[in-house]
Amino acid sequence: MAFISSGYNPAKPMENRITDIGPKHFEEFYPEVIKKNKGKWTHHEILEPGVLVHVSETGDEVYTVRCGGARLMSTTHINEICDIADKHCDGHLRFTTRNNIEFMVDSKDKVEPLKNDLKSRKFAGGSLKFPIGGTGAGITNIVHTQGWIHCHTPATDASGTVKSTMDALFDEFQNMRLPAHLRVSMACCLNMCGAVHCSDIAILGYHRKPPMLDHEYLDKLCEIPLAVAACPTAAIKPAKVTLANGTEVKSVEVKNERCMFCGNCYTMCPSMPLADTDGDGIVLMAGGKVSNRISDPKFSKVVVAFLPNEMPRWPSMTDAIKKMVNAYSNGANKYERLGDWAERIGWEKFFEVCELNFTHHLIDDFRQQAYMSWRQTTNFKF
Amino acid sequence: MAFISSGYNPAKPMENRITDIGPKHFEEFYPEVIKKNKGKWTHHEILEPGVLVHVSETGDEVYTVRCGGARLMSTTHINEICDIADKHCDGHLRFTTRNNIEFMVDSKDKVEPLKNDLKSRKFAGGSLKFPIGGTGAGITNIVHTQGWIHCHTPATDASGTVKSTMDALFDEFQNMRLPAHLRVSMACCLNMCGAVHCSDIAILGYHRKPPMLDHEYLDKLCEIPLAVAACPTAAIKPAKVTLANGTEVKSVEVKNERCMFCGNCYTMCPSMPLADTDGDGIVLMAGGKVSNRISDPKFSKVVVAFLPNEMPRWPSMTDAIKKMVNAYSNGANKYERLGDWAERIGWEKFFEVCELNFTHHLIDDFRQQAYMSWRQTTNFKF
Amino acid sequence: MAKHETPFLDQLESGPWPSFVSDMKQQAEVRAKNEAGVEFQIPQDCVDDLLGVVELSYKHGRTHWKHGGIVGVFGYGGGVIGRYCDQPSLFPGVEHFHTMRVNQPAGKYYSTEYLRSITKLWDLRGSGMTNMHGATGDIILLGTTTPQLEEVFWELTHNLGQDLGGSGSNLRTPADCLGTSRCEYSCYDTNSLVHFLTNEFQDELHRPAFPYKFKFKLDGCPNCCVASIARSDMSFIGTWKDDIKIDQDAVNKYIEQDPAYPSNAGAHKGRDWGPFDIQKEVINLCPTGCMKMVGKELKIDNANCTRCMHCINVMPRALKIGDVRGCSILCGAKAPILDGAQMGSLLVPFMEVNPDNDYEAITDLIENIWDWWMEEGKNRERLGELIMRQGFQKLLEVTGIEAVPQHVAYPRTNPYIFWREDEVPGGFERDVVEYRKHHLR
Amino acid sequence: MAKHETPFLDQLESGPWPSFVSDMKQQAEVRAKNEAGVEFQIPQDCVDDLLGVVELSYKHGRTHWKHGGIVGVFGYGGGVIGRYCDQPSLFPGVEHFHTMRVNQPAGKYYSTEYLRSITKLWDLRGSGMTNMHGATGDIILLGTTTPQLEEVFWELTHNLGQDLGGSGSNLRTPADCLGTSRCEYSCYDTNSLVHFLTNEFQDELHRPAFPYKFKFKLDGCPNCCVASIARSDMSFIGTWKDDIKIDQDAVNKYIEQDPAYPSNAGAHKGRDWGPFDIQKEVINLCPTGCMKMVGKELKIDNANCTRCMHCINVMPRALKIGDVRGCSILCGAKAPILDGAQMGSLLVPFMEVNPDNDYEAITDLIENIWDWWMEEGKNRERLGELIMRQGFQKLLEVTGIEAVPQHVAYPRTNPYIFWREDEVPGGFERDVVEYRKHHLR
Ligand code: SRM
Ligand code: SRM
Ligand code: SRM
Ligand code: SRM
Ligand code: SF4
Ligand code: SF4
Ligand code: SF4
Ligand code: SF4
Ligand code: SF4
Ligand code: SF4
Ligand code: SF4
Ligand code: SF4
Repeated sequence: MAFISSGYNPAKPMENRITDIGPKHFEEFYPEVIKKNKGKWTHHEILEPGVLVHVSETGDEVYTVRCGGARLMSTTHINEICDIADKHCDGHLRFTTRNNIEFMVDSKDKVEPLKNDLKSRKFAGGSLKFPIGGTGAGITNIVHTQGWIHCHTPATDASGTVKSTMDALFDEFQNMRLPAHLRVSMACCLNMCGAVHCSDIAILGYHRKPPMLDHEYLDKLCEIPLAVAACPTAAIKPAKVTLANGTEVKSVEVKNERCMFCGNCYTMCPSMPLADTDGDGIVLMAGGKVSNRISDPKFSKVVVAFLPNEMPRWPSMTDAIKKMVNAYSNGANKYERLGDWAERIGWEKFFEVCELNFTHHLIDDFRQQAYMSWRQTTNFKF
Repeated sequence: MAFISSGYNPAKPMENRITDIGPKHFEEFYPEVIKKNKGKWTHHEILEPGVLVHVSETGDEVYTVRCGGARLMSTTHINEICDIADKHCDGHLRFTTRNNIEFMVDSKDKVEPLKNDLKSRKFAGGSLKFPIGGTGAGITNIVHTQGWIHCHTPATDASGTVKSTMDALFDEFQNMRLPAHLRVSMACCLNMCGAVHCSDIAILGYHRKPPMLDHEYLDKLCEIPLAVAACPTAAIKPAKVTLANGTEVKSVEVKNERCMFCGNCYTMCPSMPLADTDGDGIVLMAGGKVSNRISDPKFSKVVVAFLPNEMPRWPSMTDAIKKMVNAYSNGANKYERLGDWAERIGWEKFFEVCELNFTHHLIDDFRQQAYMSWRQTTNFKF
Repeated sequence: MAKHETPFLDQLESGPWPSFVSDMKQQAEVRAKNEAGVEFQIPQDCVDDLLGVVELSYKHGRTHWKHGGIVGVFGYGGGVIGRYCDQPSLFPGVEHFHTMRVNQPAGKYYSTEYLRSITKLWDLRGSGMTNMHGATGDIILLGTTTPQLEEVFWELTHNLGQDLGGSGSNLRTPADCLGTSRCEYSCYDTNSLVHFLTNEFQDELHRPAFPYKFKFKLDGCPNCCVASIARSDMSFIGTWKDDIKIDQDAVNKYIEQDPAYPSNAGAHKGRDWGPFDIQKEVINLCPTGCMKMVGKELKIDNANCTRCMHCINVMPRALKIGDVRGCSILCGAKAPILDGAQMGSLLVPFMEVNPDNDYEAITDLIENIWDWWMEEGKNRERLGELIMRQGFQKLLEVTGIEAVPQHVAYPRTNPYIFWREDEVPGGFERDVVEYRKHHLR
Repeated sequence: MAKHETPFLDQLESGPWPSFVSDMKQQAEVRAKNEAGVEFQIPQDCVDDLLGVVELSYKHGRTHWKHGGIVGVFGYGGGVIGRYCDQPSLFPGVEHFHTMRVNQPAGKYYSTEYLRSITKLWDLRGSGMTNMHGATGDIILLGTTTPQLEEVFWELTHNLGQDLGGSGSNLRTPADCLGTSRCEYSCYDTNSLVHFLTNEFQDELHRPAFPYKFKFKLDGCPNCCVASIARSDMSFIGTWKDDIKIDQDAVNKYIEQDPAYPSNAGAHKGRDWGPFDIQKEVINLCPTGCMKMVGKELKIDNANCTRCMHCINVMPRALKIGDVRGCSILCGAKAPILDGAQMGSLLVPFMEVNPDNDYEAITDLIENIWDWWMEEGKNRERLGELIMRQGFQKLLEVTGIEAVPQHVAYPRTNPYIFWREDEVPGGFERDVVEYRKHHLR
């Protein structure tokens, strides 16, 4: 189809250029009831899973219906969201920090019609378009990353692992029967764009083979000193290599036994790819949190060193996750986050009740602070 | 006086030589009641400060009277201890792991005469020879090191700081009125021969000036590569130096701003002394423990970055220690060790109630694990 | 008819959770039919090819995207992530497939009017696929070709009044929780501050001058709903300095199990946890043990409260945040590359959040930190790593903040103190000859 | 008359605590008078000069001892610490002033006969000053001259049946708590094991073959009265595997405040802490929360007990250690030089302590660890530092111990797992040409 100009003139890029205007002002987007009651909210209640009411000192109320969704979203789907908001919410809506959609109405009687509308919508394949839930002591949407949809470094897919996990945990999205919030996060490589390092349960894509070396092209495509410097374990050295055809080229050498498969070299140099069908897969972490409630925020711990990529639904992964969620649900006290529970019963019991294997991989050996994770006491359970 | 030969012949060192026979066998030294009831003890009681009874399943009892003492001990004093043991204890006694002396008798009626004897003995200068105490929830003898009595690297004296501290805390040695054990330890440099790194309160000698360089002699007295390698912060470099008289010698150079005054270089090279009247002094640490009771063993924390050496009684040091002991005594729960108390109230409150200054020196900046000691939460008290 | 067979992906259409595959198929079909008559500026079948390339990844267990080249819009060093397919002949529709990061509004509130203007633009000039939202917070417009980048930017700025977000060694798009807009716990107006900071630092957001990326996140209270403490080089977390406000009548409503006073505002309704027990659920769980009931009155020893939010979360109608409000500022959070993950470390226990002076205290602090990091930070060294390398003291020094015990969880366990020469009487220079008079060799 | 004026030290004679100054003065006087007619083999006034040199240090605030030269007894690489005064002309009596470390008996029990034989020897051949005991455990004979070293050694071995202890890059003198000899908590006979290990490893104790020092310490139970967990490269801490034995009648005696059942065996008698409250003082303080009262019966869920000793310490007449006894073994404790202090890390959760087979399991483990450390340890690298450098996994590997969750306080927080090639299907070698078929450059 024909090129349509926006008005931009490539020959004079600075002509009429507008820059540095920032985002739209939020006030334009507030629903009326929000604008009016901002800073005046006195309390809230979760009426049922996915439905909240916030009450203002003015007497106003705002009812919020929260829906899950794939974060990967088509414009068609967004337009449908807009249709709903136009119909029920005076043309306003918001997204949460975990990629749920929130529809807000200013009186109770508008809630049921909205809910019914949302529940009625399904994709052709059968899945719900707008499942209501994600509030309170349950599981909400999974914060995640690009995976095979868009990134160059993933060791697994993001959207697929998330869909599989949310299907497996769906009841917990629509119920509030866990001891506390349980946040699941996903990142497809250890750049950890999903910030899985502080989640109750985290799914992480991980490589297990050192980079391949595309010697013929390496020096052409990469800056060798940058590649060498990129390696946190100093596994990479510059080297001269003789190709099959006899030519000698500048390249690098990798000390495989020092490699921890972080992919940092590949970030700096496309001639050092790590991806491998058998090598790549999933690490599961658990016990992290972000809130300061009762206990301090804490890092997630590696609880399953590796699971292979089992496309398209990663059953071993969802199994292990369900085991953790169930054991936690049965064992923890009200208000107790997964990591606090694991610490209370002891990690040795965690592995027992979650029926997970402990292997030497789970013992820290990275840098000196690894020491802090070893057990410096006789206080342990047999 | 005339040389008296033991029988050793320097010309034939191997003649009749006896080696590798180890220590004496402990059974030779057990008091009768110990020999008979070893492994059969059913329980014990601390009858009063310094006096314990252990009861055996055979019905036997052993009464122990524990006395403090300077660990630096003359043979005259040891002979006096032997006199007492001969008189009351059938010629047996023991020392504890904290350098107290334990006199044991096998029946209750022998306790009072023993105690009276012990109490009656004083040094000419007025101090007690055998103060009874050191049991239970109080302060016992201070584990300590050589100091100016014998070592080449101390930053303070050991015996003098200990004497001053024990005088200041003497009531706590003879009473059992603290919330729990409170162990004070002392080490005169950070080699920490007194293992002060896990004590409720620790006195540590510390240098604050980088090594002096005795260039003229350095290469003669030291192996330069060993001195260079000794430095944990890589502050030392080999260097050529021109002396006042114009001769050029091999020596080393110290990057002062990288020096943390550990003295490791001096251990390897006598031409790099650190000791300095103004530079040297005392660091106080607190909150460590060794037992696994209730909480895990933990490291002491630096709570006073520096106090000058105030000979002969270090009043600023004993003041700070007393402040800590008093605040602990007033604030902690029964069975609560000092470190557990500090953690419960928060270190910010510890400094407040102990009336100690917090300075930037107390923030860790050594190696990456320093990070773990910073506060990664909004949970703090104003 | 789908362009590519997708037997693997098809299996991800079942199950209750919204299927991204179904949505992509719907989008592919909408584009194929083009009932709206859009003059697509990038391949009409790009979503078909996206399905195809992802299916291939499901078969291989490997990504089929290459390293992005450096593409972007003129004068900006961020906002665009270049991306090319490594099987362009199989999937020509996604041969070039760059994303554009569009700076989301504070609190992520939208009008449908605005959203529709975005979808319209993206249908015309991009794949029509998005992420709502990226993990940093941006609206991610997923997939377009190089020539369209400037066009999209022009339309955004001229017609939508909307700028790009960050990428590269820039300030990244700041993000916030919804704050006072709809939350009674919020100690300051996160939406206003995030909007202000974003605009104040447009230059830093768009033009790479930093050693590496830099993130702000703003949480209205210690519940941390935008996870600032884990994911931002500087996090601003609302807090208060005075007492928790107590409504004793409401406390007793909770104790009496009044149905309008469910524990934790109803968050645990899905299971029968037994009747609410204030002792067990609030007082005993208070991490500092600073609460007690005296008769029918709840007492809080506020000097010992760490404002962890637990009691307030459990009884929001009875307990309210204090009135002397501001924020705590923590520095250095980041993901594990390279030296391990960090959470933010507390730098400022309490700072006022004052729009009336343009948040002067906050912007001053930011600028001091940036000056230091730009001076001392190595290439690809995050603020947290610089703090680790040069020490927390250095951070205090460059920001002119005095050390307080609040800065540490516990004081150092090693005595390795680096005394400065000016702190030690007599300094470091000594006279070895004089020394040797008293200490023979 | 004192040889040197000691105005500083004199001030340390007052106060209740035994004065080392008074003792030294008494000793100086005894030597000066020499009523026993000893033929002193080192200067008679050495204690006077010791007082003098220490006084000078009190004046200067600096030590007056020099680096020790390498002195010792023939064939041994340890047991003697050389020491010279840096002001020999002022204090000729302590010009040479070496210490000898004499291996203490297990549990530090003594007969007066033995002690007198030591004091006699040391009056003759040394300063008559000692440390009872050194921080590692030895009897420290403080101060003699080089020629006397062999003489003392000869007399010790020939007449006293007594060997030296350790110093240098050797095994150091092992030490123990008194164990079963007088403690009802002891889970094994520490005295026997420490004696056995000391004799079994005499060679390692006397002849330097290690990268650095190495220490054993043996505690009979987790109370850790010899502080093994903080101060020994290998610590052996008694423990049990089965249930805590409960005498319910005795429990009720404690509850009823029977005066023969004081809490914690009377350790808190000095203050009125109010009547004993089993709930508050035992059950609520149990770190695992595994105890409760059911009517008049105390119940312990032993599977969740970590054997921390608290309840047993509080009620020793009611609660007793279990019957399946052995020890936990922890590795790597050390003082802060160079890389920071370490406590021991748990290597063996439970090991039998079996004299009938010469403690085979324990000696095997020790030898595996030493083989590794001697092979891989750098000069002046303690075991703990080697474990840090090569990883805890390596320690498991060389000792043939399987990883169990007991080894960690918590699993690793970083995913940086060093997979070995043989653990990954297909290994590490790959074919880039084949790869490029599917992934164009
Ligand atoms: C809407 C949202 C903020 C936003 O700007 O979008 C939000 C909103 C609320 N949060 Fe949150 N939180 C939101 C993400 C978070 C996150 C961030 C995350 O998960 O990435 C956290 C940190 C989680 C963590 O620690 O790992 C978070 C930790 C909390 C907590 C602390 C819970 C805890 O037990 O630790 C509370 C307090 C509570 O639930 O009582 C809380 C409470 C609330 C309240 C009750 C605040 C209020 O009065 O309105 C809101 C509704 C609660 C609910 O959903 O049950 N919010 N909340 C976010 C919804 C995400 C979603 O779609 O599910
Ligand atoms: C005699 C001695 C062992 C020896 O072989 O010499 C010993 C003996 C006893 N200890 Fe100990 N402990 C001895 C050093 C230690 C040490 C080591 C140290 O301080 O360097 C510790 C570790 C301290 C620490 O954690 O920092 C120690 C921590 C304990 C504990 C745990 C206390 C706690 O609250 O954490 C107990 C249990 C108790 O007191 O109920 C204990 C209990 C006991 C009992 C009650 C054991 C028994 O049944 O006989 C003994 C008498 C208690 C008393 O003195 O109050 N013993 N005890 C040591 C006496 C030292 C002294 O002269 O004062
Ligand atoms: C005598 C004694 C202190 C005392 O007054 O009791 C002592 C004295 C010395 N120690 Fe020590 N250490 C003594 C127990 C300790 C302990 C405690 C223990 O063994 O339980 C430690 C801490 C535990 C440990 O081993 O880590 C200890 C950690 C050190 C260190 C630091 C080692 C490290 O790896 O961090 C050094 C430095 C060195 O080896 O160069 C050291 C070095 C020294 C030297 C040899 C100084 C030197 O660098 O040459 C001291 C000789 C002093 C002298 O003139 O007599 N000493 N040393 C202790 C030995 C007596 C004995 O045999 O019973
Ligand atoms: C799009 C997004 C993931 C998503 O699906 O949402 C993303 C995608 C990428 N991130 Fe990220 N990061 C995204 C949020 C994050 C976050 C989360 C956050 O900001 O809260 C983190 C963890 C927090 C942090 O900053 O530490 C994150 C930590 C990284 C890192 C590791 C940085 C570190 O210091 O440890 C890298 C590696 C790098 O910079 O080379 C990285 C690199 C990348 C690159 C640019 C890959 C690369 O090396 O070139 C990814 C491009 C993917 C693509 O093809 O589009 N991304 N990245 C997120 C940005 C969207 C947005 O603007 O809203
Ligand atoms: S986590 Fe890794 S693979 Fe996934 S989007 Fe981020 S950089 Fe790409
Ligand atoms: S993957 Fe990481 S550890 Fe391995 S060579 Fe590359 S940069 Fe180094
Ligand atoms: S602590 Fe230091 S100064 Fe004191 S005895 Fe040990 S090595 Fe010597
Ligand atoms: S004192 Fe320690 S840090 Fe300073 S130069 Fe010597 S070895 Fe290095
Ligand atoms: S962080 Fe606090 S203020 Fe912000 S939404 Fe969450 S609960 Fe409300
Ligand atoms: S906010 Fe937390 S610390 Fe403060 S009173 Fe409430 S529960 Fe306790
Ligand atoms: S460590 Fe245990 S067994 Fe040994 S003396 Fe102390 S309490 Fe008794
Ligand atoms: S030993 Fe410790 S953990 Fe075990 S029951 Fe007693 S108090 Fe609880």
